[in-house]
Amino acid sequence: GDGGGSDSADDPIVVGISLPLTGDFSEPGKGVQEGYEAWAKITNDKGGLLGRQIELKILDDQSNADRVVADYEQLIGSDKVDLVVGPFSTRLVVPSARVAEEYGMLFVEPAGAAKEVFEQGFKNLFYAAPAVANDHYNHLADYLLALPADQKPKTVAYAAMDDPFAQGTAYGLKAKLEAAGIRTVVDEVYPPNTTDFSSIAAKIASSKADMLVGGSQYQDGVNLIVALQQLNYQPKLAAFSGAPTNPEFASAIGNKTEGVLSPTGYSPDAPYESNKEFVEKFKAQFGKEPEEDQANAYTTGQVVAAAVTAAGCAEQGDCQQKLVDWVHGNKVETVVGPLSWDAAGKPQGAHMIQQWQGGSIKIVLPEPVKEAGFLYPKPAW
Amino acid sequence: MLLAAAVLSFPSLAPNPYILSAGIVVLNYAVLSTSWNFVGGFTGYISLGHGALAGLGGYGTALLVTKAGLPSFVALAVAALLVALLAVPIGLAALRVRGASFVIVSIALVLILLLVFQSWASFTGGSRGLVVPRPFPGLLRPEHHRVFFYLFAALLALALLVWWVIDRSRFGLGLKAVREDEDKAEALGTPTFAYKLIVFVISAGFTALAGGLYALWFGDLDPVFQFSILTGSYLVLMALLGGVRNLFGPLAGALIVGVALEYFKGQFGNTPLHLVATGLLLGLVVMFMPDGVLPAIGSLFRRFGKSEQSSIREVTAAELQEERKREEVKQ
Amino acid sequence: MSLETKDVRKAFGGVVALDGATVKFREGQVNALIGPNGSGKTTFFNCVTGMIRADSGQITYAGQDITRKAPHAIARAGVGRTFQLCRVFPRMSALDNVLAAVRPGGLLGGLRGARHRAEVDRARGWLTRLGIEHLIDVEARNMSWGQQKLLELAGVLMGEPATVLLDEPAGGVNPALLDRIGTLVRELNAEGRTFVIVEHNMDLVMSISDHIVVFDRGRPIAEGPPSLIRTDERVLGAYLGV
Amino acid sequence: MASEIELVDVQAGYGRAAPVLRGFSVAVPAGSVVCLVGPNGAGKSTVLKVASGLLKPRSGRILVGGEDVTGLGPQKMLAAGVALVLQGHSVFREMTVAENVLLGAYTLKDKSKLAARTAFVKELFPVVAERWNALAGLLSGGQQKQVEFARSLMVDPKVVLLDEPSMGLDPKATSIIFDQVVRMRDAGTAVLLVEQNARRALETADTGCVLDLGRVHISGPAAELLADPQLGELYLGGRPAEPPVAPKH
Amino acid sequence: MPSGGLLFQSIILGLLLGGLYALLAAGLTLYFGIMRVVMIAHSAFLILAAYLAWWSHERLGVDPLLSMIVTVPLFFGAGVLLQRMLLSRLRPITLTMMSVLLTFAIALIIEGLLGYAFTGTQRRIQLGYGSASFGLFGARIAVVKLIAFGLAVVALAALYLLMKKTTFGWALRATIQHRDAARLVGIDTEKVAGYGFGLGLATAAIGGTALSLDTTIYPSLHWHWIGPLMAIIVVGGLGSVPGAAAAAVLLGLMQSLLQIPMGTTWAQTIFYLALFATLAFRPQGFFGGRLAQRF
Ligand SMILES: Nc1ncnc2c1ncn2[C@@H]1O[C@H](COP(=O)(O)OP(=O)(O)OP(=O)(O)O)[C@@H](O)[C@H]1O
Ligand SMILES: Nc1ncnc2c1ncn2[C@@H]1O[C@H](COP(=O)(O)OP(=O)(O)OP(=O)(O)O)[C@@H](O)[C@H]1O
Ligand SMILES: CC(C)C[C@H](N)C(=O)O
Ligand SMILES: [Mg+2]
Ligand SMILES: [Mg+2]
Repeated sequence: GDGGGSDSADDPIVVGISLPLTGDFSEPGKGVQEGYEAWAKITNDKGGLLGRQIELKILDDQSNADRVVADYEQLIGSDKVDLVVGPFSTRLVVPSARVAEEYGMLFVEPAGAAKEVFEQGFKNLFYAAPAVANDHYNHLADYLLALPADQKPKTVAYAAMDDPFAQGTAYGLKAKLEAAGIRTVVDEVYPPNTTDFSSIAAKIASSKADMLVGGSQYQDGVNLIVALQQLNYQPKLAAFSGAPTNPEFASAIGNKTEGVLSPTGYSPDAPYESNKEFVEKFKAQFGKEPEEDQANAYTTGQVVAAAVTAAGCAEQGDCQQKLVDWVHGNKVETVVGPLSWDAAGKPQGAHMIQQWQGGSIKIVLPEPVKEAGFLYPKPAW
Repeated sequence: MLLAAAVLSFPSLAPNPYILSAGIVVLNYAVLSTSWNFVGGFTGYISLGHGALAGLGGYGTALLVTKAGLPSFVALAVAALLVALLAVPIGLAALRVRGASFVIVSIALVLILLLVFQSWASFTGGSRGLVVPRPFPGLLRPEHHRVFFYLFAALLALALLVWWVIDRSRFGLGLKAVREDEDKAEALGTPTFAYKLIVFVISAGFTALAGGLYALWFGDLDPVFQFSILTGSYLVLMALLGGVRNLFGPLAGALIVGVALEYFKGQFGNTPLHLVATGLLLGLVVMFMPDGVLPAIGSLFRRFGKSEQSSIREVTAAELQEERKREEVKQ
Repeated sequence: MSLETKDVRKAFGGVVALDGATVKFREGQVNALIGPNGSGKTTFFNCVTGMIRADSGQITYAGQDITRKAPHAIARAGVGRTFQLCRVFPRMSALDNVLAAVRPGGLLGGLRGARHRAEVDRARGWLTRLGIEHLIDVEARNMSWGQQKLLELAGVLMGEPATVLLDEPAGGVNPALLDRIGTLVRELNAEGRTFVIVEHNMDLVMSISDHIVVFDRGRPIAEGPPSLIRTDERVLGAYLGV
Repeated sequence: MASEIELVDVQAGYGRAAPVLRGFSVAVPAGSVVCLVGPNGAGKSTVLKVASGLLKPRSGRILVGGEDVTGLGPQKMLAAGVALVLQGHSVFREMTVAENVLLGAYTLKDKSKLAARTAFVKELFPVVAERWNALAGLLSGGQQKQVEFARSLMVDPKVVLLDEPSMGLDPKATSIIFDQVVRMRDAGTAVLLVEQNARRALETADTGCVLDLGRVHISGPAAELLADPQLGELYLGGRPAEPPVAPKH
Repeated sequence: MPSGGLLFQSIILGLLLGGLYALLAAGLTLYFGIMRVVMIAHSAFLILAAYLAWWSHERLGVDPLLSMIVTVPLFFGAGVLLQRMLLSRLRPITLTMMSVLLTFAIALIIEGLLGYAFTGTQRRIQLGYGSASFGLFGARIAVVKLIAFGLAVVALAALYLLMKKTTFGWALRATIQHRDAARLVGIDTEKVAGYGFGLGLATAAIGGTALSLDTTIYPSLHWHWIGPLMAIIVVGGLGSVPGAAAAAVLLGLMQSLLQIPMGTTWAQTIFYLALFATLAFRPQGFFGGRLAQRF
């Protein structure tokens, strides 16, 4: 973009993004990139926003919090982009949101799910997904607590990555189960770079817990499951955040997936109107079905687009406040359903629960959207 | 002089706040690598762990602001003092060993602090990170940058001044003797351990100041980035690249590496090849300019001058004796 | 300043390097310490200067117990030494090598400029007296063996120690120069400095020393003036080997 | 008789600095000892480094047994029959005396000779036998020199270059070394000896050669040099003591 | 108080882990103790080998163990080249320090290239026998862990014999201790030093393959390994292969047992605590010896 002032009709709208294309978060980071690219292409194919084409300017922050700040600094201060949207992962969202905030920019983000994001007093931030991390398992908790007393799991083992998002999911569930008197027998936290899970697995296995809850991103979940399989541990229920929704999950754990649970904010089969278009065009563009990360990025784009269309402007300066105000006051229809936010930018929905059954992952909770019945206890893996 | 003028006029010349913030990052690197050079340059103890000291400064400042409610800059000073104090036991342990063992200890320092700051979440915020309140809450971001630019410049000037004073002093000569041969220095009456410890503490203090100032400017702390070997090694790279025996070596190195990192990022933005480029740069320096850029330039100029002198005497023993005899007669 | 040791023992594993060495060096004299290879002379120096810690025994200097003092403290008390496998600061010029021996007094003394005019002159003086003034700007690692040996000696003398311990000052030094070093030692001794010299060059030892201590297997077996030592049978048997 | 080793008009130096050897020539016939003396820093060690292949000469030639071997490295030189014992200390410090001595026979093809030679050096230097399994770096200075010398005796080269072999040795060991030099000469070896123990060395040597400023200052039969009073004063250290060089500042 | 079963299981896991540590530390010991080179890039080479094993399994469908047929000689050659072309050109006085930086640079380059070739995604070999295990007195032993342990034992024994029993080992040590003197006894120092380095890297090839059997790999994983490995070689006594092996097994065992009461993160601190304890009480290491400075 060449200066925020000019918004002549043939000037593209430049959207600045920093993404972890290398480093720890590179894999989900690429998913997010695809989502943004899909959004730009689909929107542009339909004539763009306010009649202007969308142009993405993507920088790589190397999964590094220092870099992500420098990137947004550059995008806003030097490249003078018209809009910015968020990077991947809570760890990078928090510092980058501050830059946007201090330049007065609207900041919709696809991956700052942990509650910390909403405790910073940001006024311009919005998380474009149905629920924050702590609420991901709400439907599962409801289901378990409604079981008859003799079927309810009595003991649970928790293992969570030391990461705001992963811990948020596991501990959200833990708080609810503990409150209902379900005992915690193992509570392990491991650093993000852990690769050897045999000791944690040994602890879990020896506790013989009825249920296992893993607060995982992806690979850590896989490693934990393999280590548990090596020790021949067979829980009645196993739930993991992140990992099981990944396309490579099944083969990674030797296809012994039957019964594994996972929360998700997105399903390609969801009935929302824009989702059909998204899935179809995404497939055409990338030759595969979109995943949660792609969908979240796409959702982010949808929210921004809605605000821009409503406010009738897209540039730095006063326009940004108009956009922020609009998002605060309105509900947006997205590929993950209708979204609205509280004052801190926290979405107000809940995640669905999926379960691996017969070699594919199906939505089992909540009742109204389920694709299959809940399998409990889960078969041996 | 020229340099000072260039640094001071930078904020008004910087075309946009981003360039200014990049300038701050480079200045921060310059302060850090100059601080590193107190230990690395004088005593030859290569520490890959200075990133940890900066991290401690940052976390110290942040915790003093958030937990103890101290005003930002008081917290900064107190944190730097605390880190300097903490450097005494660290130095007592680490400086006992030389050479490669010291390198390993310094790496261990980073890793152990990383583990502590990650695990001790109730105090440090763990991997959730820690948010540092803004010292000047009312300030707009460009203004904020400008203020911090001058603060970093002042800190750099102070660090350079102290380095210069030590460099030309007897204390400095003693430190250099430690670098060359510690036992010999000791035998000549240099209290080598005390010297090393003092300079380590000074270095730690400056490093912590830089780290704390950075925390105040940046606002977010994450243990993974505060306690990283990579940061520590960038400092070494910069100091080495510029020339560790040179007052302005680390500064020059910070400029070159800082700009190079930006450039590589621009060139190879979407691939990890920027790591390769950094690695190659470091490798080239080690192989071809082990004394640094500034000395390399210096010797280039000298080579255009006269050729190196032989250390061999130019007079025969007989002539020498004649000469001596004459001198004796004179006396 | 008299240097005395009482029953000093030092064993390295099974090897007893010092076996109850009780020695008294005369103040204000040129003392020599001789003995066959491996008789413990260097170990003795190392214990006296604190570079290694004796297993037992006591070392006193000028009436002060220095047995457990740090090497630099002993050096500051006035004991300077050279090393047998000579040690210089390889990447420092001859001038800096010598200047490094200047001991700053106190903290502020440490901040004084290292190249103080008077000291540079003094350093140059020492280099000249040892015949290596032409090397003043040469880095020590680029010097020949003998040049390094002389440089080390210059450095130690620059520190103006009251007692000078020299470990084989003649090793590898040109004989013509050696005569001058001998003269130098006598002159400095006349100024009041005490010397303890470990040396295998008997001509030098006999010509410059007032008092000789002979070591064998970690303890003194004889001592006295050169005239006496030259004819002592134990010495002839253990050391001179005639 | 043809010289076993000959250096012809050698120029050599370190790095980019001005040359240390400025047209130096020497020849050592088989079965003779040539002794090189000269002030510190005259270039004696440099001569030996060039002759052994450690330092490549800038110009000039090196002949061994009449063959031009200029520019060969130390390994090839050893194969050609030239061995050097370095000045200062060059034991392998963190290896045992045994390993040090046996490494001396690294190039020995005929391993059957090993036992005999080991026994020989053990007898020659008792300390080698006594401390056979001790780390060499822990020996005293003189003991290390003895181990080094013992190491060099494990092979029998045609040319032996010795750089101050007696430095740091007690009188007994010094005598052993000089005896050994004589034995080598008698066995037909060419010995190029650098010594600061100049009078003793010249007494053993056939030819003396005074090096100064990187050139041959004077050379001739050892006995003649010894007798020259002026040379004595300048290079060999004279009995008559000089008047004190009084620094009165 | 943990149950007896958990304790026994943890001891087994600790021993298996310690064996792997021992192998991974062996190469470091070689460069560091014998050649005075601080080889920061060793763990980067480990990861590289692990990637090659992964790649041959993933793309060529061969068992990762077979990849060693190629990687071991390849790494040996790479080590020789590395030594000849780079490390041997460093000045001897500053070798230790400069080698830190040079090998650091190499580590960055390897990490970058791995990231370029395979992306930053975490990878894991999916083996048919990946989760197979058998019981032993109530504990379970995973087959892959046992294979890795076996590799470690064989490689270490071979290395030890090579260093102690052959003249090559002697020549290598001599070369490092006094290069000129080594040349003068007829050792081809260039070649010997190169081979020594090659040997170290060959152990990295074996170690990396063993590693790849049962763990996730990603390009920056080597940073995670370098700390514990460095600690192991210091505790074991720089330069002593048996010392490093003993320290590795001991620390592996302690880490595994400490995880029961302390959790994963804190248990890792045992490496650094052991490191500091070693330096404070026995700087020459607890198992191997090293020459003290002589005057
Ligand atoms: N650090 C050490 N470890 C083991 N043994 C040692 C150590 N230092 C000295 N020794 C042994 O102690 C004895 C005395 O050695 P020292 O160096 O004192 O002898 P010296 O009298 O100086 O001999 P020289 O005339 O050869 O220099 C020798 O046998 C030596 O091997
Ligand atoms: N490695 C080196 N680099 C540069 N110059 C050197 C080096 N070694 C020696 N020199 C210089 O070369 C000259 C000759 O040195 P060399 O070692 O040959 O002398 P030398 O005659 O053996 O003296 P000494 O009797 O002291 O051993 C000296 O002036 C010395 O300063
Ligand atoms: C649901 C995910 C996209 C959230 C993300 N993993 C985070 O760390 O916050
Ligand atoms: Mg001695
Ligand atoms: Mg010499």
